[in-house]
Amino acid sequence: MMPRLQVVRPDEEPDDAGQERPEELRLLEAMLFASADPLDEKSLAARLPQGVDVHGALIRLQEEYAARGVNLVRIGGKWTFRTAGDLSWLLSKETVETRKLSRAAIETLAIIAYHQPVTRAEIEELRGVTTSKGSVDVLLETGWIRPRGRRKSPGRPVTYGTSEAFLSHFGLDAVGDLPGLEELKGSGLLDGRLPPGFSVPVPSDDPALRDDEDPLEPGELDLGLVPPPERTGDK
Amino acid sequence: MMPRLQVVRPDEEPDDAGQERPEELRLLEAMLFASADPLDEKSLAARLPQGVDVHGALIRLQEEYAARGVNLVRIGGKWTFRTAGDLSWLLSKETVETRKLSRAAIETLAIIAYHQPVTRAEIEELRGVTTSKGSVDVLLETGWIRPRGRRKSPGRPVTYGTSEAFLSHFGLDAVGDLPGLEELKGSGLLDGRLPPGFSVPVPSDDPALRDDEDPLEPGELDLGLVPPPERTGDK
Amino acid sequence: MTSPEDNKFEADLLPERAAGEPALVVDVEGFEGPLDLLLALARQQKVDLAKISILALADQYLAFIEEARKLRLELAADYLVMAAWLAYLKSRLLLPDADAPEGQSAEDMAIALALRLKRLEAIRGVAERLFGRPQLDREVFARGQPEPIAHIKHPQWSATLYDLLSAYAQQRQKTALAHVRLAKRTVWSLAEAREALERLIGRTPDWTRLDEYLISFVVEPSLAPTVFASSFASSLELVREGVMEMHQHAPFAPLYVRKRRVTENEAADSGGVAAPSEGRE
Repeated sequence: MMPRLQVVRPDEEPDDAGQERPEELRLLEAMLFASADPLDEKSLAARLPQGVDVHGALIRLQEEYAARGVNLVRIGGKWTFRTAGDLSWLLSKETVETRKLSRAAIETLAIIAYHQPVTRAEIEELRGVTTSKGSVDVLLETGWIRPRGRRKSPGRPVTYGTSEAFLSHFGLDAVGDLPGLEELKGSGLLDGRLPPGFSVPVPSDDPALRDDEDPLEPGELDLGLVPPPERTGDK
Repeated sequence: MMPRLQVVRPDEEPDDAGQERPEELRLLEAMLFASADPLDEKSLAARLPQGVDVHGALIRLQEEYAARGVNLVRIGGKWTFRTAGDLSWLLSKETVETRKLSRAAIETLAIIAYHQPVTRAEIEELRGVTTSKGSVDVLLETGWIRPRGRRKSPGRPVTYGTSEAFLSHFGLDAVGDLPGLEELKGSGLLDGRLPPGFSVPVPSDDPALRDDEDPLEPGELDLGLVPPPERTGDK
Repeated sequence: MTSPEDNKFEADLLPERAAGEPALVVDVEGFEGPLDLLLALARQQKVDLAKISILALADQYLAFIEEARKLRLELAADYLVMAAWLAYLKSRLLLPDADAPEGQSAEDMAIALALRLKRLEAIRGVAERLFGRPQLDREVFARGQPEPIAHIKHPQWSATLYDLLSAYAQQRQKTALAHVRLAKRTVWSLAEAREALERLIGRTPDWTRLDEYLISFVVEPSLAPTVFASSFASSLELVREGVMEMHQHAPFAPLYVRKRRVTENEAADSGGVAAPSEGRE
């Protein structure tokens, strides 16, 4: 005799397809769903008609829900519904909020881009104003700048340069594509009232350390200054 | 940002392709179980893979759960799981005794629900008493009613209507589903100012103001009368 | 135009009450106002509200009020207003108005009252049905342990290339015009040198070779002249202030420095001449 094919739905018992689902499963479902805390078998049994195999019913309910978006789990001997572990991503909402960089941060970024590798003292020198640590921190958070090394000079200050994320954000192929003196003048961004000898460097973000740079000690900037790796590199 | 969706469940035979429970049912289950508030189809769809028939999936889920201890219901156009209505005997013991509304408050609520938007003078006229102020305050505290606007009539009285919390409490999909509304409309008793047979106004909690309503001035009812926003206008 | 009933009613509105008698403000046995009372009386007639006799209802209401009055119950004003109105209506119904064309006819008033009663009865009916529905947290329940949605915010910084370039150009322009000093600064400032020397003499009380100490700063050979020059200038200043002592055996011999010690003869010397005897240079 050919075996009869049976359509098996997750909420149906294969052996007794036509049979009514026991009422205690409905009762357990409702109690476990509504309860503000996980429930133990004893308190569940107290609400159920006498003679019901509570443990057996819970195991069956657990099987029924095993493949669902919500699972019946036992925590510390008590039962409760929980979102399936593989769906936890559904329950988090990730939003992107656009923030505008402050004027000071943009100015600092511009100096770093053109004059890299550059230390904070040098940025201040070029800007003619004190650069707050905050500006550099914000720029590190954007992932657009990165600490490159340490200048071989008293105090061994950190040198900063731009990252790949900087290039991709500003749509640049290479940092050397930033407009030079003549282009800045031509576009009217710089006017003619410039002292003789005024120059705009041709920037380079070559990761190779310069002669006056020492490498950073490993891990020395991991104290929250440097954004986590997956953030710095992303677009 | 989103992990790849898993389509094949470990406990399913690939051959059963026809019987496979679609993954979106799991996702919907997880989201609807987890949320403290009903969710609308749009925000559910936003979390699902593109091209999923959200409404169809919800209807299927509703059918799957229809015989269970927990049902999928639509409240104010939004979806949520609720315990089955016939199991109140099992669960009501758990609840703290909710404050009982006075007869006056119950009547006032019904008038607001079926006649909204309605002013206090109109409520008083319907009830034949001039002491309903207390009832309106009590109802505002429950969060079931809300001031909508001001009637364009002498004295510019505040008009009241029901809130989403009202629909949620009474398990209604829309104000149009109020019990007995059809009979009431048929009898022409919804508006005593018009003789039966004329156009019958229908209650509406549509936040859009009617022609004879003006908006409330901002903050004018914020003196503790109005429940906090998360109660009245919760999502 | 008043009926005898009306007169009687108004005359008796203020029942005489003995001074010490307690006044009971009664909501007439729990009725929610006169309309509610009328509705209850109408139900006693056990007929459809549409067919009710307003005249009979008015009679019943007035009789009820009269009864309450006899019991010296203090009635809420609403009830008395309704009683007066009903008495008026009754008189109009009994005496068809020949010479009172103004306003509503008595029949219209009766129909309006019946409609009000019907509307109240209807709203009570639906209120009962509304509250007969399963209610949240009483008959039906939502998830007891909702799992909150975690909200993760990712900041995305915005800045355009134009912002960047104009920021660069503007500040370069500004500083270039403000102080035209283009040479790259490679000097060790006097302040820096002084700070380093103070740290040096603070660390050890003994004579220390200045150049050996300084060498630790001179990583970049090109910096050596400025470091030495600034340090030497600063040390002279420190000696002049009497903070430091300096010692040199011979011209071009190494310089030794140490923190200045207070000696007895100096304590006597009130002149404040800074350089001690062994501190030449």
